[in-house]
Amino acid sequence: MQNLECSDIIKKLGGGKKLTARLKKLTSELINEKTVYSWVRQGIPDRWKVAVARCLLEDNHNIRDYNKLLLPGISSENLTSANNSIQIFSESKVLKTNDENIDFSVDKETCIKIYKLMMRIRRFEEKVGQLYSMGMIGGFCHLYIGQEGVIAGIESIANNKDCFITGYRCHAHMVSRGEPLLNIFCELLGKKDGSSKGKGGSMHLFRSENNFYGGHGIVGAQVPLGTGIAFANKYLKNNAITFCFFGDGAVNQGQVYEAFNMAALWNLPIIYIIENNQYGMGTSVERASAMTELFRRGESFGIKGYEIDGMDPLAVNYHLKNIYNKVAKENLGPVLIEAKTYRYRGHSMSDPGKYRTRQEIQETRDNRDPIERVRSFLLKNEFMNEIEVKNLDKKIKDEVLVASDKAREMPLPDEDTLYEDVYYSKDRLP
Amino acid sequence: MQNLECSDIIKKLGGGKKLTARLKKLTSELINEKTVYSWVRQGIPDRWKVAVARCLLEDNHNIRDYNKLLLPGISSENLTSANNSIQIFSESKVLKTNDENIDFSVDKETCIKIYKLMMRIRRFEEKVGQLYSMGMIGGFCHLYIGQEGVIAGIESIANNKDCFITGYRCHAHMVSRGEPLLNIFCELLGKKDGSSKGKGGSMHLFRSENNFYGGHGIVGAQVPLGTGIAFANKYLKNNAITFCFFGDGAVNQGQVYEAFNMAALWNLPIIYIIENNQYGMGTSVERASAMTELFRRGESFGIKGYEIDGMDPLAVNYHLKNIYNKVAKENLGPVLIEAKTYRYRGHSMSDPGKYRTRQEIQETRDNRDPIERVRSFLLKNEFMNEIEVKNLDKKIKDEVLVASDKAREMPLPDEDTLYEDVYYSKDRLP
Amino acid sequence: MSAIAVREAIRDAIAHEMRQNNKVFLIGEEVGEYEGAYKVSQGLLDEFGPDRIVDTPITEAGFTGLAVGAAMKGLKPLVEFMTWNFAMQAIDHIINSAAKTFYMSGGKINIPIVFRGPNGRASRVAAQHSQDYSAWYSHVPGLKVLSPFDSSDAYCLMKSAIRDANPVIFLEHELMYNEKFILEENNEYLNIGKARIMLDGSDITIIAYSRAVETALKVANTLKDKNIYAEVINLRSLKPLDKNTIIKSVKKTNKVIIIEEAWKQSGVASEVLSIIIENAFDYLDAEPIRFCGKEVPLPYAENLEKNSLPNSDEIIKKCLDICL
Amino acid sequence: MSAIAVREAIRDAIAHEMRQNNKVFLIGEEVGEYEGAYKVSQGLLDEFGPDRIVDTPITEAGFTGLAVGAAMKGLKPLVEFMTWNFAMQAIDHIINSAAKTFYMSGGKINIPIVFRGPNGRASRVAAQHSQDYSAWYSHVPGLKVLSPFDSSDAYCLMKSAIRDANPVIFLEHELMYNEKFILEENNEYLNIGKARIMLDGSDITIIAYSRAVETALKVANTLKDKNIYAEVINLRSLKPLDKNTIIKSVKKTNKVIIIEEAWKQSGVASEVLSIIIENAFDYLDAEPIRFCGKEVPLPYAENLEKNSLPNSDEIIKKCLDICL
Ligand SMILES: Cc1ncc(C[n+]2csc(CCOP(=O)(O)OP(=O)(O)O)c2C)c(N)n1
Ligand SMILES: Cc1ncc(C[n+]2csc(CCOP(=O)(O)OP(=O)(O)O)c2C)c(N)n1
Ligand SMILES: [Mg+2]
Ligand SMILES: [Mg+2]
Repeated sequence: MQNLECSDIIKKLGGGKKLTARLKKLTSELINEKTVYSWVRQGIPDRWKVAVARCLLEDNHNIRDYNKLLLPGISSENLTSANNSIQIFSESKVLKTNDENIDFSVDKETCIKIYKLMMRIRRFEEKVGQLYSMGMIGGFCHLYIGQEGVIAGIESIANNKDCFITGYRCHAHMVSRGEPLLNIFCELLGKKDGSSKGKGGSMHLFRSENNFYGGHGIVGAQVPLGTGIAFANKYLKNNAITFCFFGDGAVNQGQVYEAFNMAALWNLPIIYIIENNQYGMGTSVERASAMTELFRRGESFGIKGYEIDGMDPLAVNYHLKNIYNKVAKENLGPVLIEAKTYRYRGHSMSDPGKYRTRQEIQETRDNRDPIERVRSFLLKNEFMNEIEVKNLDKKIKDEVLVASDKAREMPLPDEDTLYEDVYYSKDRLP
Repeated sequence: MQNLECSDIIKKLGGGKKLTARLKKLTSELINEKTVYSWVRQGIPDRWKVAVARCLLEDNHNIRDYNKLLLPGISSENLTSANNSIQIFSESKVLKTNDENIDFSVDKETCIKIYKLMMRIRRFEEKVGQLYSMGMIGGFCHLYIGQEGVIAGIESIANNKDCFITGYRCHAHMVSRGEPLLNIFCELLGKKDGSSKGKGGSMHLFRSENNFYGGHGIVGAQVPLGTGIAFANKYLKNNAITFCFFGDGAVNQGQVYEAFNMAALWNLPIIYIIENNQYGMGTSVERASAMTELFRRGESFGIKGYEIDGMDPLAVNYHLKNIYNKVAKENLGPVLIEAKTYRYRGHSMSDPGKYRTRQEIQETRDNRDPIERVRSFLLKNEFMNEIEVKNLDKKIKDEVLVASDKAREMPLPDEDTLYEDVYYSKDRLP
Repeated sequence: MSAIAVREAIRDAIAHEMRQNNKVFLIGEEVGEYEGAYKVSQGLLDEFGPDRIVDTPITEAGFTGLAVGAAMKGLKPLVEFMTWNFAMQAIDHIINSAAKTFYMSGGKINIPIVFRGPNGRASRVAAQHSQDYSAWYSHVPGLKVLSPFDSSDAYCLMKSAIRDANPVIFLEHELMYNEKFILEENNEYLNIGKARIMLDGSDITIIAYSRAVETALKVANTLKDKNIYAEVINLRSLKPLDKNTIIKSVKKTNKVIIIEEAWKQSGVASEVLSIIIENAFDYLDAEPIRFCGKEVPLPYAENLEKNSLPNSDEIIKKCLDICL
Repeated sequence: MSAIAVREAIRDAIAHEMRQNNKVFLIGEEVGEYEGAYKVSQGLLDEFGPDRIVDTPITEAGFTGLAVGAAMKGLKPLVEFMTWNFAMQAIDHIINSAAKTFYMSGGKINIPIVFRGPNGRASRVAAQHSQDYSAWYSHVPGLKVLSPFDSSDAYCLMKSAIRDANPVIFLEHELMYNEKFILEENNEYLNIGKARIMLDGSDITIIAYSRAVETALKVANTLKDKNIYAEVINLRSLKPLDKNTIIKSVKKTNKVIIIEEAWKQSGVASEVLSIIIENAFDYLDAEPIRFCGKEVPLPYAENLEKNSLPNSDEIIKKCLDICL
């Protein structure tokens, strides 16, 4: 272990008579983490603590040995993470999707998978919009049209055991996690065979067999919940990563930062994704957020952030693959992604939409549509030809139609199920 | 208004074909904030928005003129603050108190005022500790001993009309805001003449006539409350500044960040002060906070932060004077101060204190005590001589003793007051 | 005297008070430009400007605490919760900061504030968006709790709430916003704490609040066809509760049922029933009965949702049982 | 069978279950190194280590949501609130995320979790630290709510709570932590939903829960001196409530009073009273009476604090009135 130079320390601390005297006294002893933490408490700035801690740590790679030197409850992990937080701090960045030096291309299979998923979501959501207008779906109904690039890019790099959680705008995530369209339609129509037996509706979809944990109606609530899922994965040592989605409106919720702090403190395997579609209901980001570079919202809590273009699913695939590997394999801890995206439809079906211009929507559709973008790429790379794409589109459209027609004919829930599922019937856990 | 160079814009945006085409179209028109905000929504990074906005603003000092160009609800203030948030971002800093280039000296009167206040608080709290041990005070009782430098430094630069609010560790703030010691003692002893008629006790002290708004038992709650006081001051245009105190434990509460965001968004006249005494109950900062440079906790919300040495009341006076002037006169908006300090006593009277060493406490007392520091300064500068200081100390000690003795003899609340003060008796406001 | 919707009645009351007192301001999510998620604040931004109609980020705990702080400093905030469900995030400030401070400060700091928004079920919005908080808030001393039924209630109670110097909880019902009622012009400022007799009767007392008053009136109407005259009481003020009106009616009719849409256990009906028992036990010809919402999180499916409400046929049947 | 304190009974039950099932973990503020603000988790960090005894920052909403998320993924979290007052910051997760999810997901996702901590008044800690949440939580379907009185209740109910697959609210009483009671060894896992008859009697039923059971027993004791034999029921499970035991007793004694320390309006007592009326009206010789905490935010001063509790002299007097 390194014995630091007294003069060095004093210089770094900027002088001060009593302090100097005290440090002189101290440095005649051995400086260890305990001393360092004790200094901190006595008013020496954290950046100094970190610097010293780093020196100490660098000399010894078997960090575990230091544990006994630490104050009770401070594990060396805390030390390293405190350490990291400084490094991390200025590292959040915009990951350029227009950078010509990066090759965003993906293999044929992945590309088609992404395209298919986006197309299924788009057609599904369009049908949902129709059924709503026909009065067949009730309550709130939030469509995802325009945002498909985010989920499709992420699904393309995720495993089945990885966990997903989001808010009420959750149809797409449910499709992405493999729920049969029929069951989702049934749920939206309030039918017996709905994914939640007709009890949850549009906002409360779950598919636990593929680790999709909802579907939550309270803005921001999914962030601590998702953090808890990541906590459980770490506890269970199952190497699953959690993807926790929330909006640019949700980003101001206090519980988000409570979760960030714990995730960073405990180094949880979670990727937070802000789906920044520019509006929370009728409020644009700059009317809701003092600091609008949302990818930097984790910095005050030691979480690194990246901005990505959510309208470009291939870029999402590229960047997330890298980040995923770091989180999964290098134990990087939590990461925050801000995916810039856009919703073409209203916030929910009843949104009058006065807060933005038609032109703004139209331009985005024309220039940045994620499906169009991947379609061009597919064709350009000759992964599929025009006819194959058309056939695929038709197949998806038919699938959606068949499912929705079938769902309309399905029965309502039995009336006596009203009282079921309030409590888990087996009184005790196994 | 400046018409930006198209090539410049495209370069900054990093290319992209469709985007380029669209921008070419756009730049043949005039580029204004509306365009800029619309771009942002279409996925152009915020930092670009800010850069352009800055260009636009720099050319025209009468910002109000631009209002008509903005989207409904976006005022030019938002623009400027978005603008600021970038500038602010990297500006948080440690304000060195050992910097020998700064002259921290204060005038005689201020110095004596600071000394007196700290001494009154210290002696008062010591007496409270005694009364608690004698079983005369019940429930929770949180002493401020060791932290006096923070409140005394701040009080020395505040006006009467300025507003104060804090948590349950509030005796000192009450003394500082001029409440007679007798009433505070009475409150702690649960007597009729207590500041809150014996109904609130140690954690719930208020002195509205001098704008002290408590005394709150829920960790963190005072931060939105204080922000609301600042909101009211701005609404009433009364030029008062709010000082909102909270702890290093409270700093992880989500509502703190909800408040930060609104304060920054609305440019409220408030100075947040983290009294970082290194522990929240038995949990040290590094066990509770992923990012321990607490003065940077506002950065993700566009709030500038400064670390100061709370054990040096003269430095607190010096730095806060500057910051106060900026907030009050230059309309700087919210600022975050982290005052590094230390409590010599347990968290509350029942704290076994196993989470730190006696040595740690002793060293802080010996080397950094705020009262000792100012006493030396007084003597060195010959503001007072040894005898005068002794006499002053004695006078304060006597005052405390007289007040506590008197309080012990005062009557309990009348029993029928149990039902008073549940509702404001005048049913309607004036 | 023309009919006006409950939504407009609330808005008009707010506008009226805002014109009288420039310390009154409205704060909440989407209250300004969007004019309220349920359009209750329509036109207010135009009239009063953004300083007094304040759009907030989605931060219920934060803006509620902020509003309570502003009230401490002498403003009169009207806090809109987009729905009361979201107020659970802010309930600590409603209870600990607003309801208790006047007492804890020994009467030094009062909190003149109104918390308002739609409460209880709407249509097909499922469990997280459908809870009824009447019982919770009316449990807590320091709060006043109002639950208007029609436009007159809404208009007069809102004005009184804004003039009150205490924290007032104002529970609206989304499914009533569009309903139109004649606005009675007297009684501009109602005394908070008074129930309203919607229908005089002699045979049975039906007590209800909020939208359940509609059910009560419907039941009373059917009973009238069978020559049973029900007295219908609209509680309107859940805290303080108007014991006198309740007891007087029960002493007259000797029979009583209570209807509420909320969950049964420790609900408002249980309090009303308890008050009746404690004060008019010997006057009762039959046991009072509660008809409440079913004790399940509100389901989404149309048929299940419908069945989770108090059922008027069932209520009528029971009333006939009791009265015949 | 030696006497053990309620505090130890809770700790022992937790330790016992943690040994059986390694998915059980304890999370909360100061639960680890500090061993709990009220020392309930004494020794647990030593035995189970920091992965299973998790100290958190002061972020109730955050760690509650986190725990509910962990439960979704199959762990069994025990969440300690330093006191239930602070759980108001987290109540949205308790209600919306924990209580409603099983229903909303159509039975797909259950939330096996226990929320625990001291509830109600302690000694001289004033209004913000003294609220009793029994009525609020027991109002909400999807939750089970337990309120132990003595060490046996605490031990057996805690073990049952941990074995339950639903969200369970466990309301402890700070002033009971130090009280010692003999631990009865049978009945290791209690069926949740069963009240406990503390004293058999024939003349009057006294119903109470939590620390009020002590008051009830004291009252019963005094009555015995006057040859009045009270049956004392400890509710113990506030949701589900044990209607059968209550009704059976009332049918036997024909008289009933209910004691609770919490506020009266729409409290637990109002529900118990309503149940009695709806099910045993004709068996009653006198109206049931509620004795509750006074409806004020709890004051700090010793004399006022004392007067805000149900007063046993008053209760005894009323019982004598009724019985003689
Ligand atoms: C706590 C809470 N407050 C308010 C609402 C009402 N609400 C539902 S969605 C929404 C906007 C959220 O916007 P954002 O997070 O950007 O997500 P997006 O809808 O754009 O996907 C609001 C205010 C809610 N559901 N929960
Ligand atoms: C919401 C909430 N959670 C927990 C508590 C219990 N509690 C009281 S003080 C405290 C520690 C706060 O520490 P810090 O903010 O550093 O302030 P300090 O006591 O050091 O002045 C805790 C956990 C509380 N009062 N409120
Ligand atoms: Mg959004
Ligand atoms: Mg602290």
